Amino acid sequence: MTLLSVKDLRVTFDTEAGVVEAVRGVSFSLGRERLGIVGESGSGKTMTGRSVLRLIRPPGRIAAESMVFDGQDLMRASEREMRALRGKRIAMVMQDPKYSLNPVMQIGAQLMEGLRQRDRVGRAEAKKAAIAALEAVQIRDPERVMGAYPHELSGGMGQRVMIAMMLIPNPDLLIADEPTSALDVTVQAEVLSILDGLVRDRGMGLIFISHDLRLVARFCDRVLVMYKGRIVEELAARDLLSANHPYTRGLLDCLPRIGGSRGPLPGLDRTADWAQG
Amino acid sequence: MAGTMAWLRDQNPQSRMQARLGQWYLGWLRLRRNPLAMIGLAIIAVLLVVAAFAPWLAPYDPVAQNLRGRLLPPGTEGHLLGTDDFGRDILTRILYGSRITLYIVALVAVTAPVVGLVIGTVAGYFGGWVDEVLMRITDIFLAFPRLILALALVAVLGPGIENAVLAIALTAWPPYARVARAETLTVRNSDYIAAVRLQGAGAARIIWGHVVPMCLPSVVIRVTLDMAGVILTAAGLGFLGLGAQPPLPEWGLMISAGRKYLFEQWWVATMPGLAIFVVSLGFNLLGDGLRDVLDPRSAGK
Amino acid sequence: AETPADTLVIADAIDDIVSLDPGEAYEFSGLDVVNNTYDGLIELDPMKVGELVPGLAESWAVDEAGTTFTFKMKAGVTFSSGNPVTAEDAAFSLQRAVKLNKSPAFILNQFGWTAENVDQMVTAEGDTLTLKTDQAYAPTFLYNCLTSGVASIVDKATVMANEVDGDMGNAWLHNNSAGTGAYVLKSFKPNEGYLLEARSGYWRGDAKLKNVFMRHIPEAATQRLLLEKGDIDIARELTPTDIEGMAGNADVKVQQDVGGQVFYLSFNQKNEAYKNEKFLDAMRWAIDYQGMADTFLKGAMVVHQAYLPKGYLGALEDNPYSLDIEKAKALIAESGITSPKVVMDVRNSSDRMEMAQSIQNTFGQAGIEVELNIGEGAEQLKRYRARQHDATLQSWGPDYPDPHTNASAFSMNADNADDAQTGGLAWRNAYDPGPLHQMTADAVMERDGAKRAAMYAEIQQTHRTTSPFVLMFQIGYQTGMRAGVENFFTGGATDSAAYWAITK
Amino acid sequence: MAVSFPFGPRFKAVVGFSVSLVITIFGLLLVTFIIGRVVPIDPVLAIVGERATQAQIEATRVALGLDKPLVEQFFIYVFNAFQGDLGASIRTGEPVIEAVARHFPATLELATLATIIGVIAGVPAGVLAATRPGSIADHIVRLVGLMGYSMPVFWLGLIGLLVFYGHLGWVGGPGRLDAVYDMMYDFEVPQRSGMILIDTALAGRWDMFSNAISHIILPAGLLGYVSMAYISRMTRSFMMNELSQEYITTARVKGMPEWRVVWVHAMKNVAVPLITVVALSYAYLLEGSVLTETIFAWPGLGSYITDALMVADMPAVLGGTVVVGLAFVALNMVSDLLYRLVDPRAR
Amino acid sequence: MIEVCNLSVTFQAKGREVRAVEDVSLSVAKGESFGLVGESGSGKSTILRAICGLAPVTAGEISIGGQKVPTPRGRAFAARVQMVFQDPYASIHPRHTIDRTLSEPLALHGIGDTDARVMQALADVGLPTGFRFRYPHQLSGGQRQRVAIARALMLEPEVLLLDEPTSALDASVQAETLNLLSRLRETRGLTFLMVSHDLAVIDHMCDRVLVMQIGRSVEEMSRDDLAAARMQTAYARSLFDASADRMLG
Ligand SMILES: Nc1ncnc2c1ncn2[C@@H]1O[C@H](COP(=O)(O)OP(=O)(O)OP(=O)(O)O)[C@@H](O)[C@H]1O
Ligand SMILES: Nc1ncnc2c1ncn2[C@@H]1O[C@H](COP(=O)(O)OP(=O)(O)OP(=O)(O)O)[C@@H](O)[C@H]1O
Ligand SMILES: [Mg+2]
Ligand SMILES: [Mg+2]
Repeated sequence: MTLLSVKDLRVTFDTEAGVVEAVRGVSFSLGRERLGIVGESGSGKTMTGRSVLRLIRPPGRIAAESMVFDGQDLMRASEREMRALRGKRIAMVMQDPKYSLNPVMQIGAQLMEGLRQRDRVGRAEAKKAAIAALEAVQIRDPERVMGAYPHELSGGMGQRVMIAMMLIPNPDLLIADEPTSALDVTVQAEVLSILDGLVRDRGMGLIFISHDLRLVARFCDRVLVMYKGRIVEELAARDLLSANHPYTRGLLDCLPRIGGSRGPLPGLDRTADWAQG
Repeated sequence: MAGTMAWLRDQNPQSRMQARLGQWYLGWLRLRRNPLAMIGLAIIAVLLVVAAFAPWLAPYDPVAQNLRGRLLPPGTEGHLLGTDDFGRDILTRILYGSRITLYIVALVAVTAPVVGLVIGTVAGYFGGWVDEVLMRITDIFLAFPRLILALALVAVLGPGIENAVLAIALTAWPPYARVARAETLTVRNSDYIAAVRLQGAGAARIIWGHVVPMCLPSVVIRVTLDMAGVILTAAGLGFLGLGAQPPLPEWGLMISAGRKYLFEQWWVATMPGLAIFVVSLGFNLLGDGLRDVLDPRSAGK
Repeated sequence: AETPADTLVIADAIDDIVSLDPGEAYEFSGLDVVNNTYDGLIELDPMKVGELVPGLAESWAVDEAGTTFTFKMKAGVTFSSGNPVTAEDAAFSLQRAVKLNKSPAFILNQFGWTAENVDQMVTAEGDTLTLKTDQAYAPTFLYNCLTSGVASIVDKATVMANEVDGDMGNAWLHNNSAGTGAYVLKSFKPNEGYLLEARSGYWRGDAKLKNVFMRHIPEAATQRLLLEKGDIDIARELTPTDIEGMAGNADVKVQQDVGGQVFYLSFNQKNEAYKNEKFLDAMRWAIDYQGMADTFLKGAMVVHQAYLPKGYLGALEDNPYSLDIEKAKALIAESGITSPKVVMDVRNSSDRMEMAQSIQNTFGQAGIEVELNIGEGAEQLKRYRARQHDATLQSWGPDYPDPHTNASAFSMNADNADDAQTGGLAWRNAYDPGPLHQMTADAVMERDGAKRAAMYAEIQQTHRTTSPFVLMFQIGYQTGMRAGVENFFTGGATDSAAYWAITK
Repeated sequence: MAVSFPFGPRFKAVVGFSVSLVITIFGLLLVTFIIGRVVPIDPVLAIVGERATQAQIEATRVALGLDKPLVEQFFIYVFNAFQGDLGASIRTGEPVIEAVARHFPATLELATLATIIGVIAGVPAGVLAATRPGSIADHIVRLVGLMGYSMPVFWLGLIGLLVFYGHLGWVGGPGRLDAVYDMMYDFEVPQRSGMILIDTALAGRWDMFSNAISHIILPAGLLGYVSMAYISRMTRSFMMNELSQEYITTARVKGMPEWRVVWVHAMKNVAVPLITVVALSYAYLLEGSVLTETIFAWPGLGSYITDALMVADMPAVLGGTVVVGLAFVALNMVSDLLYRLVDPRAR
Repeated sequence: MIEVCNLSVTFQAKGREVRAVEDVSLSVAKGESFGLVGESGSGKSTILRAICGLAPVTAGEISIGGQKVPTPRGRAFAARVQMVFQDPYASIHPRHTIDRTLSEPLALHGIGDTDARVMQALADVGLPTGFRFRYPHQLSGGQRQRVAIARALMLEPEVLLLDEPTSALDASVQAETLNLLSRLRETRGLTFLMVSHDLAVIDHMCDRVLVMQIGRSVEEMSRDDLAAARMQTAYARSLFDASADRMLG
């Protein structure tokens, strides 16, 4: 069944240099599955993810024919209704943990905030939930981390805290924006298996944003490939590595590999037809 | 005209000059969108024009007295803004006074920020004991009530407008030094500074060529915002007999002379007060607008 | 808000107070307090201007030789402590003032009294006080000097009880009073104000109002507002503008008096040009005396062209000079001085700067260029005392109510050498008064009052036409007060303010 | 390997801080001393007056110790200063430290109230403007703020006095109290702090308290406006900066209501630089806004120093200046400590 | 060409001591390309910065071309060794035009013929000459990194220190940049000391690799050993395994 369906999503920015169209007519739908979004930097992945939460800051504007989450059209929902959904039912792991955590609040407070403020959960109980969440993302000394400030954490720890924070309320839909880019390869696998478990066992929907095509190919069920705000290709993840679209191909081929040839790496041909318009 | 614009907006300028002018033009475009800043700019432009053409604009001699026609209210035949206690035309004096105000503002604006920049960047760049010493000195100067420090300096140098300006400048630099230092601290460990150091550049060159340009916007913004304070401080010194000397039509001096007539002949002090207010507001509006244009944080990427 | 019915609230600038010890107080505001908390042997009666009346002495006499004066003390007068006033107290008070040797001590020292000999020169026996002088001065000279604050009688027992380190109670008297006056000092805070409380049993009859509360409010505009709102009863620092502005208000009234200060312009005769009589005369005709007095100085200054203020023995009443640019130009032409230039030192107070600007303007019309050198008072005084000025705009206040005070300053100069350092005004301007010096010295010894007055008149006539001094104004007091306030005396040119007769 | 030093880095910081504090105070004294000596106003002449003889002048010079070598004079000055003796005023003969002790509370009271007004009005105004950039509210806040910056304050004070006291009678006039209360204050209220509002409240004299309020409200409101102008504008720019940070989006992602996003998440970060701003504006008010004090006949330190300046009473000027400087340094210290308290990165 | 012997670097940060590099030795032959890998914070950048005199050397020796490096490094050093930084957004002065950035080293070393050299440098890194008077904010990340490389080459050094020159870049731009670096190395005979956390990148670019972990060197191996997964230590193997998907194809 569809959890989220997006039709003709557009995100525009009015800037000095004129109107920038960050997302131009993106449509997709998502069930209780793992949907990957890949594409080069600036292709509109983050903006697409944020649009679902309607959290694009001015001067950005969102327009869409419809954006239905669990039977509710998000485009027509009031700000109040959106707030009820955010965090609780739709959560998003932010891209850069260094800037996405409040620098003057203790990690514990930030973790428990949702429970305490929204769900009116008692302090002790909230703390227990927060520690459990930290343990779930492989943080070794959760008590200490609870009392720490963001600047005292490494990038990888920050990213895990971010994930824990978003998973605490058990959302129905999780948008994860490059959730593992700062993680050591070993921890990365752990985190992915947690996300995987949630989708499988709880039927959570997952939008997994990444520029790492190989990772997405391994981890996701379906993949959207974005270029300059459009979806150039939508395909099953297992087909990704054998994709035929020249853009997708280009993204794959330009990565060096261990033991590969040392000749020049193939680049993207941006003069081709698909790259225009 | 259109050609000039296109030339200015060219993404690939052909010369340093074009690049710089293009930058200025972009800034100007951004500034132009801010109506308040444009009002400020207009006020300052008017100030400049008035100062330049005071003798042609003013209907009377600014110092000639006429005790029979003293304290005439605004709107009296021939005296748009009335006359003061010596029967001098207030409009005329305000027009001439703009020259003095501009002179003071200009002199302070070219001295204090330079001193502050040098001290602040040097302290910030070198750190350690250099920083410690320079910042202690800055603190000491900062801790002094401005007027008293200015008095002492004028007392040493002798009264007069240039010395008053110098005194203001010398008391005005510590905040600039602080701003510049703070900015330097954020810059000095950046990779682009490391890169020039790696190319063998010396401290002086790094500070002047690479650190100062980064501090300049914050300092420029502060300077425009401080001008109102400079005008008022100059007026205060004039009042103490240490700034402009009578019968010069300096606005602050005019206010202090007109103070005792405020309740009956309100215009004597109010008109120069309004002049100060308007000009200060002009500088403030412009400074506020410049902040949006120049501040690297708000300018964005 | 209304002031309390039994309290008089006054606003004034009292930042000049250095001390409230009568042996030390020397400034206008301080002497006002002394006048209301102490009395002297001889008093000036606020009701009868210029007349000497008995104070704590009932009667007095001088011997043939003119060097021994005897005073018989009034009986039954008490200090605020309750102690009776005796000749012993009187002798102690004068001896104390001489021995303290504070600023006003010179008034007494003029009679040959020094810290060493004053115990012999001033003696008490029973109810009689005997004063000896070193020369036969005009008796009026001594009597006038005895009316000044420094000759106030203090309560010996109380003062000595509060002595610290041999200061004869000086420190204690900064904040307390020990006199016979209508009021006692309850509190004093420099630059903020003081509170006087009436005592019972004042020998002139108890004060009408229980308290006098003085608030230091330097800003004239503020004083005016307070007065009009009824928050104060008397405002003493009003400007002509404020007076004009209050004209329509029936709740307030203005009392006009003259004070003792005179304002003058003087030229340093070390500059040869200022020895040129024609040039000096030209400048006298190039000042708009009346114009200033009628406009921005209205009520604050009265035109007065001789150095003895009105109210003094021998004061001149006429004002021969007025603005006459043509005459001034002609005189300059005659003088042979070409493109004359004057550098005028002016203090940074607003009335003086206004005067200076007016003079600058009219001098300019007459062809004399004026450069103003505006500065802080003490700094300018230093230049003046060192004879470094070119010209200066100054004021002079008499030290005691006798003509000699001004005459000695303006028309005596025993030694015109740079290192003589006599400090007199004539010396400061390098002015050699010639025969006027001796005439002034003689006048102070003249025992006939009427003759003495005539001598001063003659001296001043010559002085104002030949000296490098241009006397311009005598200060005026304009006191604003609530309509109900009666009997406030500012003290005029010779005395200090009196509060005890005031009703409201 | 961690070095186990009993006091640790915090102790080192405290020592460094104290050393720099002492240096600053010493520098302050040095500069005031130098000013006192280079000003060509002779304190002796100012004391003895116009009529003094040369002998009296010399005697006074010796009495003041001005005949000693400069270095010796300086050390005497410092020595005395550290014992709380800043010399005696030339005008009044009163020890400067006593005069300052009387005048400072008045300034402190005014400056504190003004700062409170400035913060209470300025912070919400700045936040309002920052959360709706470009709106009418934003423009009004900016303009009102800029006007406060550009206004000749004493002029506004005179007008305010004329209107609110003169014409409308809504507030008390110049001075800290009506004359009636002013007389009583010295005798009937124990002066614990020298600040009338506090002393009368402690003594339960509410009649006097409300009278004091009616007097202080206008000057404090005026200075509060100026301080509000500064604070609102800085708050606005800090807040806008914070609101554009990613962690704000994170808070919104969590579904936090807007008030919480602004007043808790952003405000905690805004508070960090704002502390310095408030301290600075407080310090400038403590320096005494001389003209306001003069107009409102407020017996504060600012007008004390300026009055002294006018008559070249250098010991009073310099003594007052040292105290103001110390207040400034102390405030800096407090704001520094607060800064460390609210910003975990600075600890 | 580059000799680093028993290098240790210790930072004093807020009273704490951070031992960023401990007892690391390496040597790079002339014309060789040497790689440094390891997880974040393992001290890779610090080694490069220490060579350039931008980090405090507490022990050990550094020599270039057989000579011990002087402190401060001075102009002669600058002419031999240059560095390209990790973040192209932070390593170019935001208020200088590209022209100024590129001509600065020439001015510093008193080299004339500025115009021609700047144009040539732009051409060498494949930037259109029209970009000469642009400001950095008018360039993309990849273009900036090219400018940074051009700047490093202005003085025609023999050694280039590369601190993760592509980690801030997109995959496709990374490819372009790596190609550019390879080409330049070939044509100019440069010696590279390159840092990356991406084994694949290192493998693509370098002849030999040093694996680092928390400030210490763990294992040095040749490219062939790496490709053949012949590593001795567990840490190096875990790194390799985690990067295994790089080999998928
Ligand atoms: N405030 C803004 N003003 C103008 N353009 C913007 C703004 N924010 C984003 N954009 C544009 O929107 C486009 C899409 O950005 P987005 O952050 O979604 O990219 P992304 O695919 O997430 O890239 P990355 O992999 O670097 O995170 C970019 O081209 C960017 O230039
Ligand atoms: N200036 C400094 N002051 C204090 N510690 C520092 C400083 N620079 C680096 N460090 C510390 O030194 C250690 C090594 O840092 P370095 O930057 O060399 O790591 P890296 O291997 O380059 O990591 P990355 O892959 O994240 O760039 C880190 O723990 C870091 O926190
Ligand atoms: Mg993104
Ligand atoms: Mg690194």
